[in-house]
Amino acid sequence: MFRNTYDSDNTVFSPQGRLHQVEYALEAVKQGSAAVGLRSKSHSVLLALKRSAGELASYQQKMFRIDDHVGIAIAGLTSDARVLSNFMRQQAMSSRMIFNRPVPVNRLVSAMADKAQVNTQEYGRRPYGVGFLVIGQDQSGPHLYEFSPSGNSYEYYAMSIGARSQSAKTYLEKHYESFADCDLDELIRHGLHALRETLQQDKELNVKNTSIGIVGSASPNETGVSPTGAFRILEGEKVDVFIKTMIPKETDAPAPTTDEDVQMAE
Amino acid sequence: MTSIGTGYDLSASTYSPDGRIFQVEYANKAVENSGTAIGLRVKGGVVLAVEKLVHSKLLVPGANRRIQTVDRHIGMATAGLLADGRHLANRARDEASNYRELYRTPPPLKSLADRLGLYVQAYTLYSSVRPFGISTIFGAVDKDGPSLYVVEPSGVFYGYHGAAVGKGRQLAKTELEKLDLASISMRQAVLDAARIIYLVHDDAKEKEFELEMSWIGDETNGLHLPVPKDLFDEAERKAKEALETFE
Amino acid sequence: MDHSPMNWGRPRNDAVDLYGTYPIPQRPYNGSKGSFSAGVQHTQQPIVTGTSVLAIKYKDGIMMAADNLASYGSLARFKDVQRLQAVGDYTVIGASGDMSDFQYIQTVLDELMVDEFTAADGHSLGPAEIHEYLSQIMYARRSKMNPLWNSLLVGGFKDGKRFLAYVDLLGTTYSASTLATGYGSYIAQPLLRKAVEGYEDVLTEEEALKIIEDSMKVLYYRDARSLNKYQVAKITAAGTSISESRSAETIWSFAEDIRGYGAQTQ
Amino acid sequence: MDHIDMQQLKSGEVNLGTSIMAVQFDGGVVIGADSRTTTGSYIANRVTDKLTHVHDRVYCCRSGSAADTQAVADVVHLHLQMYTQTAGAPPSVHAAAAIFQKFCYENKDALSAGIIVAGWDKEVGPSVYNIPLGGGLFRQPWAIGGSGSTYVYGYCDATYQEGWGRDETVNFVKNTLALAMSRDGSSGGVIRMCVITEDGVERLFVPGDKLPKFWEGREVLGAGKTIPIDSGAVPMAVEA
Amino acid sequence: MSIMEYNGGSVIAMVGKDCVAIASDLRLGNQALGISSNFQKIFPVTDRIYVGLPGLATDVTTLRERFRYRVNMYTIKEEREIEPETFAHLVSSTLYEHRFGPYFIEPVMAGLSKTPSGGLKPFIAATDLIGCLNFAKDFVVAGTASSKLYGVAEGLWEPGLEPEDLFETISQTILNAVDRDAYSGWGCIVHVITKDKVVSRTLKGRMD
Amino acid sequence: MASSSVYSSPGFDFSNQLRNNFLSEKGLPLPKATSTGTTIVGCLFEDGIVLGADTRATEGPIVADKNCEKIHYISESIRCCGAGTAADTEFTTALISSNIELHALHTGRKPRVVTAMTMLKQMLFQYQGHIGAALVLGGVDATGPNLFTIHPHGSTDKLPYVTMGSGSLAAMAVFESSWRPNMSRDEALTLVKHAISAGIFNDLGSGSNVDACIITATHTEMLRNVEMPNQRVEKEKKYGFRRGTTAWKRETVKSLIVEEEITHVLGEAMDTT
Repeated sequence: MFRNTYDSDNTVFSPQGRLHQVEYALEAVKQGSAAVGLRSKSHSVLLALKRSAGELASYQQKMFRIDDHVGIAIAGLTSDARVLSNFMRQQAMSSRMIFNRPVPVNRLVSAMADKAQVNTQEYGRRPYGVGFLVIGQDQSGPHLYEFSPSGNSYEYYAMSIGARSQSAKTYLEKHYESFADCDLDELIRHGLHALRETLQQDKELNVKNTSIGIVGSASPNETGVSPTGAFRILEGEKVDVFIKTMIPKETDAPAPTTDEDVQMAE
Repeated sequence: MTSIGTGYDLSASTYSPDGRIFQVEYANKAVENSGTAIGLRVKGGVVLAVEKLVHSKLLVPGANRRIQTVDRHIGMATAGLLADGRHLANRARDEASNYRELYRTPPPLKSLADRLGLYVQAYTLYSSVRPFGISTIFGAVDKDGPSLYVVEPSGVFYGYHGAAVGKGRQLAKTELEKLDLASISMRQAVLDAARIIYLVHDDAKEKEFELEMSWIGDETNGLHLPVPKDLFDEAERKAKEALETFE
Repeated sequence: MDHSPMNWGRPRNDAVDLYGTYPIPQRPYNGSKGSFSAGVQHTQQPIVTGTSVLAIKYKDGIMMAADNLASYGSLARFKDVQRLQAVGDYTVIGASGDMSDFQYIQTVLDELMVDEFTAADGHSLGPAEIHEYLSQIMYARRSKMNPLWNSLLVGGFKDGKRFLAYVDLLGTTYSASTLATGYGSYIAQPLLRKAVEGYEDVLTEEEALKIIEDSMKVLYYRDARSLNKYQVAKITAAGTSISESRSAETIWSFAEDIRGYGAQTQ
Repeated sequence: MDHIDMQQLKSGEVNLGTSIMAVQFDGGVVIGADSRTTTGSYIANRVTDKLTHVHDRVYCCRSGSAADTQAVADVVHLHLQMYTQTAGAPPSVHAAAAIFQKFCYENKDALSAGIIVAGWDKEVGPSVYNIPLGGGLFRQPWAIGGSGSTYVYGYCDATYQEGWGRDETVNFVKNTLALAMSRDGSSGGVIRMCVITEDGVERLFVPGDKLPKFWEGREVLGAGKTIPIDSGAVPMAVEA
Repeated sequence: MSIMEYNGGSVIAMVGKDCVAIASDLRLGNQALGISSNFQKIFPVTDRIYVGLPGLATDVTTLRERFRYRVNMYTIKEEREIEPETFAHLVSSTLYEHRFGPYFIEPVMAGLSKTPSGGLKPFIAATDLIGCLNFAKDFVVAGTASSKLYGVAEGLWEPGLEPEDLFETISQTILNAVDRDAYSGWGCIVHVITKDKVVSRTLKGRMD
Repeated sequence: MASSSVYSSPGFDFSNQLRNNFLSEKGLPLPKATSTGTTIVGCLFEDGIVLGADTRATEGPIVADKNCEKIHYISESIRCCGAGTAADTEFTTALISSNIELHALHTGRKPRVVTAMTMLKQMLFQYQGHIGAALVLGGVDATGPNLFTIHPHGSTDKLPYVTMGSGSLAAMAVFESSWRPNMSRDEALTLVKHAISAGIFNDLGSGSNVDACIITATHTEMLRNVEMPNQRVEKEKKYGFRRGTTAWKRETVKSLIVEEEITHVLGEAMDTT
């Protein structure tokens, strides 16, 4: 087998101008279980699939709270994620300390991306092996960002990362235009549908393996949410009510209501 | 690709027998894979424009900028690795702020380009780092009027009246050369910039793209700002029309 | 130099500069004071100083005023100093105390505003954030026993809300509908309180200007470090504006017939 | 607030920071003073009369501690009345100045008084005497005193000429005091002047808003001149 | 430390309905060291006038003698008993004579004064150490516990107290105030002066 | 003892000074005297003079007297407001008042304000500021209304409107913005009330009520507590203790009733013939 000599460290460009180490790091993200994020005019939500190492092991944590207004879902190396989420928390706290303002979400993500970029350019380091979906709300409304080990960050209407995320992406691309006007429950249902796409054949979403992260005002199915709609993670029984709203897969995914209207008009 | 496999191309700190530094050349390849960015230095100001390739339709339009602001009066557009572009932008801001703090005056672009050239060049010297995979167009209006510089991965920088980097740079340069840059207005330059970006975009090969433009000059009170929406829409419409007549 | 009238009828203290001649005859000694006084000597008092700054809330926003004098002890040294400074689109700060420290604060804030501008993401710092930032700077410096020798007023208008607050060399912060620094807090504050408190939401711009003009006039009458040349800043929904220099009309006619200090009549 | 400590000496609180001046001319003298009295930087009196009558044709200008100079002036006033009664004739300016000097010199440790004595007498006509802090006595064609005077020595040296008439002298005094008042924070308010001649004493008054104007620094312009920033940044799109 | 705290001690006087009360603690200290728990600070001037002299113990003795001397001289010369108002001014001017070398005493006076109609009117007064008179209508305090006495008395005093109620109020005021003052305490004494008698009671107080 | 006569030689007695200096050298600072932080003012109006004062006396940080009087009597138509060390203002004005009375008896004329002013300034100057009295002296005499301030060192000012004390800046601000020549009596009184109120509400050394005094050529009107903006709210409940609450050890009762036993001596009445 041809051994690629340009992939052993991250200070080397390939003759095509590519950085193989960075590309391999992106593969590490794909090893992680999937996470889905999507956004409406009023809310951003994260949904993630938790894995368990076995019957006796607990489910790994997929979501972290960064600040009242920001939360993340991760895919890839959890230990790298902990380092970066600590960094994000520090940034968020320092903004609150110095300006008494919640840090703008884009700046938080950019700061982390800039930190990650250094690891793609200097010898003796490796790129982070984790990808984030970051949701948050600030002066300019709710947001969803993807952060990746390459040091890039993008803002999306909807996105998924992790294993088999392409299937979820396909679902999201099909429906994303309707997300803007969804209420929170609809948004979560879309998210669950997308997340379901990433499952292996025999698996399904249940209260144990599903996490939901939300920023924005409370759904009728939630209790104890702060009036500001701070970031919260729903797990266990709290997820049940949302899972129950899912439309079984055997039937075709529900067409958006607007489409139904059109059909009726036809 | 004669260099491949010779072993002289694995580090920026290694010359090939014929005196080349292949890593820098490879870095240029990263630039060439990227969407085109152009800069126009015209009467009373500078216009920057980029062809932003859209890799997913889930992206929020307008949110993921490739043109960045360095100081009130300085903007930059990069072609190449996006993350490297952000790195250089941060460095540029630090340099600008450093200049400002010492001299209490807005930094002239020449000084800034000079400092950034040195910075980028340092990344071509050592095996412990790789060169920047970006070419950067800097535009500013400073005490000497409008100015435009390009910093290459090798660390060299040149001043231009019109500059283009990235995938479509050759065609863009040809188009730029047709313009009487010294005498056209900023508004006209915006129209031309939009037209050129639309022209160089290869519909057949490429994905979707998004036009992004900014300007600095009399029209903006000397600030680097995005081109206002009405003018932007007009430029985009005219660019599309021109494309049809061109074909 | 102890100008506090609270100290009237106080014991004579020869360390006090009775004639207000400081800093001409003595200068702060910053050299070593013997072998056991090693360590850094910091500024012990302001040198080139500005006197009061006034600020009030009114119906449409905030109005502030400060004169154009920078004194050097009792010498009226610079008569064209602007002590009100716009910071961004929503905020004006006014400074009394040491002018070199104020200039430093201005450059720090300018750097901050450049940082905000270059982020170009639609997020901007409002008066509350700038005030918080200033208080952190002031407190950090006083904790190093090297304070920035100023009292600052921060006035602003953002998102339909007025903001007015004070921060001084110790990092003390305070908010009220009328604020004054330096001599203004003794002389102008009683007038401002009477005229403004309870009327913050009904005072028109003309009325507010009249109150400010009256107070500046009285300050000119009674503060030996003031100048009858001042600027007025206005911060409203329309943004910030700082007027050109103006003068108050003063009354002296009653003085013409005064003769001597007692029995003298000619 | 602190407490009153009864054991220590009290501060010499009221202070005539002051710009004072006297100039002689052919037929008389012009004396002048600002009107500011300060305690620290508080203006305790903005319309003080620092031109003190000690006899019909002899006045003094007071600078230093208000209490000390008033006390000295009162005592001298008493002495000159006594003199007039016993001698049957008005005292000379020199005699008045000499009494001032005696008190100032003999109590130099207790007093803080800088006094200019000026007036007209039959013997020598107009004359100006300066009694600065230590209690010396100096006759001068023109004298300035007080904290504001340090700013205008150059102006006086450059401007004063012998042989002026009344109006030029008044103008000189007015301009000098205005210059001193504009630079010295301890001086200010109005200008009071007296023209003392054989015929009488004429009081002149320049209100605080009608003082001669000189260069006062460049005009300070409004914020319109500074570049507003951040006006064009477009917030990120939120809606779909 | 202030000189007033050298020996310690506090006094309070209150007005009631046709009566007045004056109370003091009984401690004599030498700074932190307690010397005596039976140190008299309140002295009768006439039958119906009492004066309390908190402050430096040596000056307590000196002033007490000085006042006695001056009151006696007054009585002899005027051939009548001194009235409380007059006595207050006597105290005041005696202290002010020493304006530039004061006694370290802040006297408190309580008494009943004769009205022109032959009745009796409650009177209390206090001065600072240089004789500035303070005529109050409710209560006056002095001594090391004065700041505490002000607070407690401000809360407990009310107008129109009968002699027995006045006793309770002044007793509770001084007991509670001196409990929080290290330089006063060790028992208290209260004198309630009414038209026809003076009741003096020694209170049980903390002895620490 | 220094003097053995009730009528001891007038003036101050310095006999304790040696001892007190020794004590303060030992590090025992002197206690505070009562001071009147004070806002006092005076202003001219068309018929005379209005004086004003607050009524707070302080002792360090403690309010020693909530309703003291700071407008002192000098003569029927001359009054003097005092700020500074309370005892000093009290005794100085009392002394001058007495001397003015003697002077008036001596000359047989109504005393003049300048006379009182001169006496005060000479006394204060003599004591070189040690007597901490800052005064506002006002009155109407044969020469018309006169208003002076006298500083503790003995300097004086003659002005149409004056303020003194720690609240003087607040009060002066009111005067400077509203005073006019030839005001009516009511206007002047209102202005004085405003000036004192500015001191009461803005200066910690001043507080409680407003006293005013209006002096005209024919009449002097002392307006004690003319404004009472800081009246204490009445307590809703009583805190009286039940009788017997306080434990006591010993009681002595001294009866003031002189019991007379009248013994009628029986026998012949005195021969009064």
